[in-house]
Amino acid sequence: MSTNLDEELQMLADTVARYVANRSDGKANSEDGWKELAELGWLYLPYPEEVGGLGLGTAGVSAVMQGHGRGLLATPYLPFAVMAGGMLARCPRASQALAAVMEGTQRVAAAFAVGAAPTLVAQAADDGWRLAGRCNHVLAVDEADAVLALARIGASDETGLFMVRTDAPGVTVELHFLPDGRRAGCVGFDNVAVAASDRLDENGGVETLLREVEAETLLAAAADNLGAMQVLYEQTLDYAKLRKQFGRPIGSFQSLQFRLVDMWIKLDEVRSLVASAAAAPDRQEAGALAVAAWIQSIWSGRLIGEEAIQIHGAIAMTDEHAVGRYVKRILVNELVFGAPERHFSRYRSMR
Amino acid sequence: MSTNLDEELQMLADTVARYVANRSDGKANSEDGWKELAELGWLYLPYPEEVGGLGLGTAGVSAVMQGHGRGLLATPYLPFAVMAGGMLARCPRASQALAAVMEGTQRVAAAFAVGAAPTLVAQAADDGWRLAGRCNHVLAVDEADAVLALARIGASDETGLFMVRTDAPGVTVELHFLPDGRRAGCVGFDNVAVAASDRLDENGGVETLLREVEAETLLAAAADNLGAMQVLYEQTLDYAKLRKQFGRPIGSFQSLQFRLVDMWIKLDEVRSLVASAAAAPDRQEAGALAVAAWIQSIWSGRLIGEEAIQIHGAIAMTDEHAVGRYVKRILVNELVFGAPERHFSRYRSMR
Amino acid sequence: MTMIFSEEDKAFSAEVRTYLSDNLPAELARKVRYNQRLTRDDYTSWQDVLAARNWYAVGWPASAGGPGLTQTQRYLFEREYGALACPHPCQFGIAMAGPVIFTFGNDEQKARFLPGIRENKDFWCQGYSEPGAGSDLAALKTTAVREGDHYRVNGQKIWTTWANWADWMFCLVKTDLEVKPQRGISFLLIDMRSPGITVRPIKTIDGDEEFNEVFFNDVLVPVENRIGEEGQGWTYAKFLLEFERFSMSGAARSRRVLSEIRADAEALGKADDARLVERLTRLEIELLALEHMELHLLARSVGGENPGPEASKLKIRGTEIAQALSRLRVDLHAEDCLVHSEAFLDALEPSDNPSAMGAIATYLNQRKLTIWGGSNEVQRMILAKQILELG
Amino acid sequence: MTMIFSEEDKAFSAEVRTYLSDNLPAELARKVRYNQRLTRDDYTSWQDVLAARNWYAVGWPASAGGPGLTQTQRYLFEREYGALACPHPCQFGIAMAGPVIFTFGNDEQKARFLPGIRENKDFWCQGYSEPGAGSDLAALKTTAVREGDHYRVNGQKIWTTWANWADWMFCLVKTDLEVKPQRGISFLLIDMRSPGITVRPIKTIDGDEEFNEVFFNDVLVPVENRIGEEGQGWTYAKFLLEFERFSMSGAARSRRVLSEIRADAEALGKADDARLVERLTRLEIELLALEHMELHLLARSVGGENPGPEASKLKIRGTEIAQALSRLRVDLHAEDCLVHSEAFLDALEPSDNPSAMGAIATYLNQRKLTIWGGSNEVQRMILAKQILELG
Repeated sequence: MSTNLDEELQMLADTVARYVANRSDGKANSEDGWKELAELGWLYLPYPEEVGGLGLGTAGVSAVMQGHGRGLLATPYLPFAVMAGGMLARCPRASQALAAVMEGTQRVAAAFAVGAAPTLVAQAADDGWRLAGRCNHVLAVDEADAVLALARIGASDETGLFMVRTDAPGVTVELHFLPDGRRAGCVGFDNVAVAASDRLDENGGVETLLREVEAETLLAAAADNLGAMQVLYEQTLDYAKLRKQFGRPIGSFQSLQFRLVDMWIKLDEVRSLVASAAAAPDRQEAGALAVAAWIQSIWSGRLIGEEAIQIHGAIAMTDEHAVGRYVKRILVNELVFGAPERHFSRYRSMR
Repeated sequence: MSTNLDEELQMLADTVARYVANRSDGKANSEDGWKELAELGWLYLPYPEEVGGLGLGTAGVSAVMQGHGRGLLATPYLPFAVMAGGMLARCPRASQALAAVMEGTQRVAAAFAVGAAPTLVAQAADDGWRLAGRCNHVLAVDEADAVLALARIGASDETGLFMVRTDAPGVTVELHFLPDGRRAGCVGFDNVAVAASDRLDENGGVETLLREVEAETLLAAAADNLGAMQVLYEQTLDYAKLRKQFGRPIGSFQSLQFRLVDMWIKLDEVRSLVASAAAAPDRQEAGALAVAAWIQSIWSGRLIGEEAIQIHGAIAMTDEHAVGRYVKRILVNELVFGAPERHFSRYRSMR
Repeated sequence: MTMIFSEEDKAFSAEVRTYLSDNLPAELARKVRYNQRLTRDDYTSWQDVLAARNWYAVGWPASAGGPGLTQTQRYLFEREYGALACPHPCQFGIAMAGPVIFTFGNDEQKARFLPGIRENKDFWCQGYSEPGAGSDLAALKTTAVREGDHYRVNGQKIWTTWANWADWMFCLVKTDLEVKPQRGISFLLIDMRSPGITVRPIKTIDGDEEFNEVFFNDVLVPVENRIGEEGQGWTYAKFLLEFERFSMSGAARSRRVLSEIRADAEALGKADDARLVERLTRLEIELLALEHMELHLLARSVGGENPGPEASKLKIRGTEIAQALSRLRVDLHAEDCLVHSEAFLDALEPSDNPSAMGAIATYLNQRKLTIWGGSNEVQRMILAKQILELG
Repeated sequence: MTMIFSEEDKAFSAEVRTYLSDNLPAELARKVRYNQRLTRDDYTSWQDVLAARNWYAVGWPASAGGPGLTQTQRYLFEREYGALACPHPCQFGIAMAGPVIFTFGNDEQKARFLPGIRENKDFWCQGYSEPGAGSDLAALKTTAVREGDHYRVNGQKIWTTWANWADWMFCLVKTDLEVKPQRGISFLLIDMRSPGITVRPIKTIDGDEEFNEVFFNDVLVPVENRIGEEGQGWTYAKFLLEFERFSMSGAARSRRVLSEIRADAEALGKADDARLVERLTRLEIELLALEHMELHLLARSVGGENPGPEASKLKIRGTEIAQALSRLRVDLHAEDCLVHSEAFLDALEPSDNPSAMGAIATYLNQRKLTIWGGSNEVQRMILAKQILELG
């Protein structure tokens, strides 16, 4: 890794920290947020220079996502830039779409879930394809101009990748809140007509690309968790030093000290795996590390979240207090991207 | 439950406590031990009055076995009186054999394991049966005059129950130590001739009896574990109050206090389930409780054992110290009678 | 110890079961089953059903106008009650204010307050916790200064469950700032309609509003509303803490939740999922152990022994198991929990998947179990000191 | 932070791998693989192999006669070493006595002791723990009274690993009873053949005899055997504690054990057992996290930052994982572990099932990991104080 890159990443981390500090209310308006991200150049950041990106790759994404977790940002960087953008960047036919995504003029949601088989079916038609089916929990689809969807081709085993405008006839969106306040939608496709040119894959091979993008997605989600649990740890440690019970700071009680130490270790485990996964030069190793980082981020996140509430006590049960919001963030991430055990076989196949 | 029985059980518990206190070296000679048990009348204790027993049932067995665990007694009360005797007491054809077992003149080992399918095959012969196969880890077989074995009848699904003298031609015993110092043997049957009268079941129905005896076995083993972990808990608590580090008793450190509390709760869970299982009037409920008591005794035993060593520190790592012997007792019990997960489906089928 | 129930006991069980299931409205049961939010009216109308049979103040002795059940009947009542999806009845009147009044109150106080509690006329809340004094009651700051026939109360309570619905509060206040905390605290009954009281609901992480802040600004409380001696409030509070722990295992409720989760698993076609079955079985056995710890402690109290501090073990394990179950429900429904609907939680809107819809709110809500009623850390401190005798 | 290894580093790895695997006797590897007991000769003959390449004192700087490896090379060496079933080399000379001598010793001491350690001529042991002073070194009682050119040593050490095999002991003794403990302790090197020393082996629960009691009865130790200043022993001991923790993750060994267990599972036809596979994967990911915590800490020390107290996290997690693996091996082999054979453990007798035969002894033996080298409780105390800054 060149020193140059190291420096760029350091600068990025500083920018992210400043950006998050300025939106510390945790209630950033997502629409405005997207424009700001575009202005900061972060929409160019994940993709290789060959396709017009900045080439900061997973290391850059990890820095941006840690900021998202830390600041509880609702901007859909993960589903739009990492998931949808990640697929587009791997499809030579999608170079125009990718360019629009990087400019921020087109916002593309990801109508596919990590580890799930396609829920849509594409039938060939004269002028292209007809898409039918339904995708649940498409993140931030209300902010998207289009969705990127996976569909099984006819009755075959082949999977195709399709770009569909959200205002296309036959597309319906049922929007709902996630338990942490982010939004998602169930997107229905009622024989939606898609032009042949909007099938973006090269007639197959989507699974391979998907596996790579899924690993990057899991790493990005792990980084989001990391940012969130870092705040939980810091706030809990600070609280334990200040809050008094029985005449002394609760952080002076040994059983609490040991639990705080274990929180710190669990945090460090995630930090180490995320850092290694983001920096790993070898694609196979990076993939395995990304999956491991995700799994560990959930294990650690559960412990740190539950301990953060317990150690804060009743105050953490209030809607106003930040602890609950961070706990919900990590919990929602887990349910969206899949519990640890669901990824065990993926990890074993990559290591 | 009659007050009379309650009183008898209380007297039994007192006798057990005195007996164990007198053999507190934990190195009781098993041969002598058996005679003493016979003299105390404990060999009559588990079986109903109808078959000549004292009718103290599982409650009585539980008291005797808690003493075994507490005193680390090597006398094979569990395999001989509970397992083999329990089967004999359920077979009308075995009344003579049972009488000899109760008198202590015949010692019968159990050549069958909880939850395992028969490993022997019995072929009909003119004068009875020929047994072939091998049973591993038959507890205390070196002290037995005979073994009680299960065998599949020919190529059928039927299981038969056979009594075989250990000095019968074709019987071989490979003796070995268990890791806690008790003894067991692998018993080989090389086409051993068994008289028709030594098949003790009524041509079938063995599985039903076996399931009852297995539940009683698991309860007895849970009681043995309970006795052992009670000592571990008491010794660890005492040690925590005496042993000083950093100028104060280690039991004054809060993190240690909480761990000792958790040991106490885990102990109480086993105590409660063993007591309930031993006293349950309904056979179905008693069976489910017995299995649950066994499972909980292993969960609790693992935690209490590992914590006992850790809290004692290096001293508990020595062969001379009692803690290690109790830990080994519970561990060997687990491997002999089966880890918790092996009994989950048994539990579900009985509740 | 004998665990066998008499024929009379069994008949009592059947009577409870029949009455409750005959009178539990289906709609209310559905709200409880799916962890939707209950209104004040949901509670009071159900409590009227109980009160009609004198089973609201179910633990009260006959001398206080209660049903005078034996300990065994109490246990059987709780078991039958927990097996059905009945709302958990509000405890502050029947299990806390009531017992303090009939144990330490004078005759006039008994005549004045007990009927309203027993007959579900008055809604009560508990004024213990303050900012800076949660598990540690010695740090209380709310003062009550004697002025003739009244106390003038100033200060603030927090985490006051249902203060927004309550007619009355029983309250710990400082009446003497000079002596050490344990001797300067008194126990007052405060009319929530008194001038100077402000109640502000606190929204919790599951979106509910059961907690409140209560502010006292020169609130005048008649001296005859003081229970027992001035300065003895600590004694009454301690009396209640042990009383409370005994009913805090929640085992019967957990047993019901366990069977609901098993039913959900079957409905989802996951009844053969090995990992799930294993977690369910594990929790079921842990719950069985809890139930039998409780039974044995009960049997000892029947024999005249007070459960005392040992009851803390039931609070610890009961809350741990309830939390594990609430987590298991989330894991079972996984991504189906992701749809958040306030309208569903308020039972204003149906759902195709009601079991999943309330799972996350319940998981979050249940975090309170190990915090309130004396945090589990405080319970462990009590056990360490009083049972294990560790210094 | 960059995790990428240079071509030179990779070449070094290959060199280590080749040398070790070419020179590791198959019989010795089998003993290590199956957790059989090693003899003194097993250790010293293997350490001779290492010393021949100057890789016994592998962590020493060139200035002390060591190979002067970079931190990265050190890490790679450990990784290659752990991947093979090599005996864990005796640490007391190379990792403890040596570094104290080349850091705090005088030139004469360096010349006298370092070659014997580096070249595996002298066998060392560590005299720290005493009855009543385990994790708490301030409570030491063994005294060394100055008499002219000698100290007269009286007292007792315990848990002294391999004292029965040792030529030398480095030892903490009290030289001043008046001042507070941290200032009255000195660091002595004691010839184990000195008159007045009695060594008594302690048999451990796994049947092994690696621990000893050591009694000092008027043992005379020349003053020139004292390292550094009188009364400064505490400083040197603290220096070593951090040094020690850094090498105590045991991650490379755990990685090897994990793959052995996986191989055992396949041999037993249990490679598809869902519960087993899940536990293995879980431990594998926990181990991966440990390895990467270690790598990042290493990368920081390469950058000049001393690992310091943070290394305690590696000790904690490394020992927890090693213990979990030893338990997993027992669970895998289940009833096959039940045959206990001293002859097998002493490698005097073969077995059809060697993996199972040593499983229980190893499980029991590994309990020591969380006790010695500063118990995990002490490690957590260090982290709480020094990293989390909790008072």
